[in-house]
Amino acid sequence: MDLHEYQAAEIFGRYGIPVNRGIVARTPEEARQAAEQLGGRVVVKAQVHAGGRGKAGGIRLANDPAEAEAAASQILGMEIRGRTVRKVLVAPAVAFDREYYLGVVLDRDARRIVVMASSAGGVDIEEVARERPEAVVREHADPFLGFLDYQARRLAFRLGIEPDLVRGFAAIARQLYQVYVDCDASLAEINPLVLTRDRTWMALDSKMVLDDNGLFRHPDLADLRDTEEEDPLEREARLAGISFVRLDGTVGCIVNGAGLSMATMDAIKLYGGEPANFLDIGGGASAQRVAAALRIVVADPNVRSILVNIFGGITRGDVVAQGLLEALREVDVRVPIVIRLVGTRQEEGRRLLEDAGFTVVDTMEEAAERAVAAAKSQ
Amino acid sequence: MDLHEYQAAEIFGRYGIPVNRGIVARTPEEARQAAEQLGGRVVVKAQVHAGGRGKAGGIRLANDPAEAEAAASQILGMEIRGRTVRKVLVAPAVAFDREYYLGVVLDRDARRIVVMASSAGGVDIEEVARERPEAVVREHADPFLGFLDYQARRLAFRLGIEPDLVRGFAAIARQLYQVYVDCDASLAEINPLVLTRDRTWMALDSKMVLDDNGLFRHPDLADLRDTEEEDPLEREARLAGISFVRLDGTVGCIVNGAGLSMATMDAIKLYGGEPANFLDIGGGASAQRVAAALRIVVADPNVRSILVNIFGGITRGDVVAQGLLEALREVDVRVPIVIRLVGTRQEEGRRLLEDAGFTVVDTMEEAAERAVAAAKSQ
Amino acid sequence: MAILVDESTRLLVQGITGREGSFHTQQMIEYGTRVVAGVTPGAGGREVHGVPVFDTVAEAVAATQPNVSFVAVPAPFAPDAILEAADAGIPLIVCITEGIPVLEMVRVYHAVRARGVRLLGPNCPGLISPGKAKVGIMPGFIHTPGPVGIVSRSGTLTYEVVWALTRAGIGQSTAVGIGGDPVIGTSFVDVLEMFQHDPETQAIVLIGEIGGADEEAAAEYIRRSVTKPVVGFIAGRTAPPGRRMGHAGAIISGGRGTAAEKIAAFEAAGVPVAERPAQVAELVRQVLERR
Amino acid sequence: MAILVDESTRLLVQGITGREGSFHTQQMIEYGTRVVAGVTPGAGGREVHGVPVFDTVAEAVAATQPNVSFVAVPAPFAPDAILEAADAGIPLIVCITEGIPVLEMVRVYHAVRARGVRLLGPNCPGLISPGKAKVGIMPGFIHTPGPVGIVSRSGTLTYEVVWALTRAGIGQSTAVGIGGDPVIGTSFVDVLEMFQHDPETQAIVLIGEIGGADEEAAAEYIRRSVTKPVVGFIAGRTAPPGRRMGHAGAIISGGRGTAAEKIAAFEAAGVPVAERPAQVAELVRQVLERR
Repeated sequence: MDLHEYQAAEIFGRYGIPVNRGIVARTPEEARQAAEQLGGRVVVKAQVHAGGRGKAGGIRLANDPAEAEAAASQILGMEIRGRTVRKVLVAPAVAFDREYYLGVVLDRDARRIVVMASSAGGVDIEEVARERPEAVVREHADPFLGFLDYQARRLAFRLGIEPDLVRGFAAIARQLYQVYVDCDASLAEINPLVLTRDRTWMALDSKMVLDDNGLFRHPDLADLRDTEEEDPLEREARLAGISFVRLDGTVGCIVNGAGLSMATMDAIKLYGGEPANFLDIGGGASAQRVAAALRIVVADPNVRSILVNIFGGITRGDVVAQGLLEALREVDVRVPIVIRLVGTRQEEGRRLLEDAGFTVVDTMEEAAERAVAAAKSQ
Repeated sequence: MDLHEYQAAEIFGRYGIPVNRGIVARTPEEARQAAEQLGGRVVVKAQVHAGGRGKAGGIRLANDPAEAEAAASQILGMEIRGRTVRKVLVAPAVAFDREYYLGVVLDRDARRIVVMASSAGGVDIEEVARERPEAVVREHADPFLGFLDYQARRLAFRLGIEPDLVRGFAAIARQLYQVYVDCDASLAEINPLVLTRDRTWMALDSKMVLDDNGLFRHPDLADLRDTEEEDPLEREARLAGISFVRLDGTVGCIVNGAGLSMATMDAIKLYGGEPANFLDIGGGASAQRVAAALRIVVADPNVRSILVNIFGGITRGDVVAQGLLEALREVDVRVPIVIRLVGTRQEEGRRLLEDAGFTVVDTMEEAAERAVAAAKSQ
Repeated sequence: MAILVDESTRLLVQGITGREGSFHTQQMIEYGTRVVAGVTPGAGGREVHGVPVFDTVAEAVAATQPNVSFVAVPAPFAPDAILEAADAGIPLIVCITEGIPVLEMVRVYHAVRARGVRLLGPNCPGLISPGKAKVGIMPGFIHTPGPVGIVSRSGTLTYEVVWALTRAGIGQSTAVGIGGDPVIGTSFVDVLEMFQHDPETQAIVLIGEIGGADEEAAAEYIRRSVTKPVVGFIAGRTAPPGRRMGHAGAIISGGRGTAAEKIAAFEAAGVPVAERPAQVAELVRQVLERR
Repeated sequence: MAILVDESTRLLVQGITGREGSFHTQQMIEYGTRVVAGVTPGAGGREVHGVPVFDTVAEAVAATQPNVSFVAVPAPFAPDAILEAADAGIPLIVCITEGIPVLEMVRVYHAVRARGVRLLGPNCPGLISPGKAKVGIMPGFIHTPGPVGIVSRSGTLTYEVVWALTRAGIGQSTAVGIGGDPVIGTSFVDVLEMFQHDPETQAIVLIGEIGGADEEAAAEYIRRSVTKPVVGFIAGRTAPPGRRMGHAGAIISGGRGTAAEKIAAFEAAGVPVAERPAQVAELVRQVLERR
């Protein structure tokens, strides 16, 4: 789950990280008031779950409240990578000498948390890591002892930070690590971490992504979800326990299992079609889940045909078929459906579906081929 | 550092342990008011850093406020193992069915924290452990993962606690472990932990000892020290960074190093004397430390002679001697002093001391023999 | 022979009184797995499908000497259950639980390794040595004994491949689902090494997906240390970067972990990669015939 | 030969710019120890007594290849310093710091062991192989090379015994102060094992004190595995139970850890126990003559 910059900054601040405190505004008028309250020059920043907001014009400097209001009216309502900006953060403009990057993330290969830092802050760190790997320094936290003080200092020394600034930098690195661990984050990032003109450290932009699996033990963090910004279909899917990603194609997919879902999408592409979505209903195949999945898929106006691919496995084929029929009765589906079903007693299941007038096929490949053909003939 | 029962109970309560909350009273009148406030039967318990307060009559039941006042007037001012009772805890009397023991301590041999529990609560657990070792169950916490839920449950199952009570017992065990770790304790103990008549768990007595070495990172806990109850000489020693234990003999000891101090005491005994104290001035032998040590030792009216045993080691003998002379000028010492000094340039040191009229000997054994003889001849 | 589980498997089920635990216990018994004990705290003394239930793993171990544990307890309690089994010295732990916070798994992964114990999963379908033992949630009927070892990050996709093999008359030695979470106990490389040393396994199928670099590490390992033929499949050729595809692991980030990279790595290691699950069976037949 | 430190020792001093670190660096250099580097964060580039100072242990290791580290930093920072040295792969770490919270040492003890590194201390005087190298705070002049290995929980009491030996014309192979804290990196048994295998050591002196059960464990180990003669000394015969005698470790609790128990254990293992420190020299002479 993504957090907004202002939410991440609030949490970082609680851990002692010096953040550039700002005020959230939902209207140009509120932005003007915020700028008045802060005084001086401000930055107005789009609060939206999409990268590249800077390049998209979502960050503007304002010299006075009137400019802040104008900036906010330009940013609010803007579309950035398909997301509508509904909030801006108004924060003091900070004069600084240097920009650093500081981030905490899981290193899957090492099965350890890694703290990364770079003196090339303020830019895309993945690009820096690719092009000048030596510009990014890393320390792996011990799985049991955590991220130790000497490691935090070593990051600073390796970046050439002056002795009098090392302690402050190391403290922030350790605080960011602690935020990451305490919140079950999958990313905690300060970019840029700046050295201001008066030689103090300040986090100018804060970013945090949470591990969805950890939310059950952080109800306070779960409450930070911005349901307003969430795609309504993705929201429905989430609440139904379905993994759903909307794509651009015309063949809607309903599959059980993430790997099989991806393989199904690949098969659609292989037979010349384009998947309209990734959709994994998870283990089992209950009628309610399938019905929810159908509702989500048919809500996409681009969908021209639907491929249902259920590898029932232990669940009896006739039970899965009955669930499917129940769901199909419940949802008004106006595009052709191709069903592929495997499970114990799958023949009984096929018969039930065919008797109800549905196309049932034996293999995933055949299903993909037919669904693509159906989408093209629509 | 020992905490009082009421202090430990307050901390345990913060961790969610159900403690029997009481009120501290310093006068019989306050005890009566506390009993009125609580209502019903109460227990009045001496708050003193000494074991065996029950046997000493430091715990009394009272049926009403008047009885509580009477009990408090009997307990306050009482001497228990050399300590004067200055406070009592007035707490509700709790009816219970069973008494358990629950404690957390360091197992030195395993270099791990161990959580111990027994169904023989309310009595001296060390006695239980000696006489019926099978009645005490133990779980070692993992040094990195801590005390796990399954271990807490296993303690409960091994004590034969019924399934519906296991979760509550396990929760208290884990909370007690957490108190121990978070506070740098060397002992955290609930004895007894009772199962009340209405089948809930309650800590009836709370005990906690803190690791002195950990106090620097817990200023709030360091403030809990009861300086009122502390022996004034032990207090002076503590503030001067001196390890001091008052004993019953007549030969005062001033030594650098704990092992050498004990060996010096042993030597005094071997030559027929009795040490008046254990006293370790620590590494080095600064004039201030030695002066403080002298003040502490001469303040004991039982002291008939003083043995100063300094193995200066790296510190030059003449420097140690000058420090000693400085200290001896500062403190009015009216009993004979035998000095033994070893260090680089020890001859120069000896000469300085002898010139000032002090008895200086070569070996520890000789020093002990002389100091014992001096004490006996006084 | 087979790897990890076979006729000598003595299975403990943790969470045996739960819905999942009870259902799969029955399924595993029906398949022929010897389930010797179950654990549910507070349910000690009961029986589930004829299997005795204990309060703690230590008691279950003392009474029934299991050598594999199947962990089917909800995510908030699963790390504790895994560690309980590891501390009791059970050498193989199979955890099907999904939704365990990844930072919990970082600690558990290293703790389990330090104890010299093998963990499979979490969030995995388990494993099966057809005709010998099933310790997992996969449908037994799609499998048949034979010479092909299978290792996969996926659940139903593995069934798809197994089903294709079985229908093509090609049996399996052991099929291992390692799980799709970012931090899992057993990697592709671990399982490849076991298959390489298993005399019964004559060919290996590796089913990967986008995200992470485990497939690349597997390809490197195959190039260096695997002499048996390997056939690969990678799901997610068409997945767009930056979006998470169901599995916590299945995400392409920073241009790393794409299907194209993984396929290239396999091909560089001499591993043919199927375009469709069904094609795996054809490729396996070819490599087996070539031997 | 000797144990742990000798002419091949290349010493790193952590906290070299501090009062203690700087003083003892000078003392150790004067004794002849090869001090190759120091570490103080932020002091990189400086020199202390001619020794180059680095910001991090990793840098010091890369530049000067030390094989022993001497940790002389204050208690709040000492655990971090020990772990920094351990993570940098320095095989022997000697920590003289006193006042480290014991629960910190529980974690550090196990972390250091897991890294295969030996820690001596904390709160110990260090160790010396007379005439070869001194890595500690003991006065060098009281020592002389010879055949007696010494291991002790104490500081000045050890000097007392060494001084008695030296004056009696008996030299030492290595004198090791393991420290008096409740949790220390190296135990009596560890050092006894090393002396047993050191060809130069012909007799061993073990100086214990009340509290804990390390002396009892040592006696048991001697009985089983030490063929060289051992002489013991136990401080605290007259200490009353329940009171802490300076060292965090020196406390008799629950009737365990008394001097009487420890002396009995030694005598049962055939180890003569001296009544006075000076008597140790006499007993050592006897056991050496008997050989």
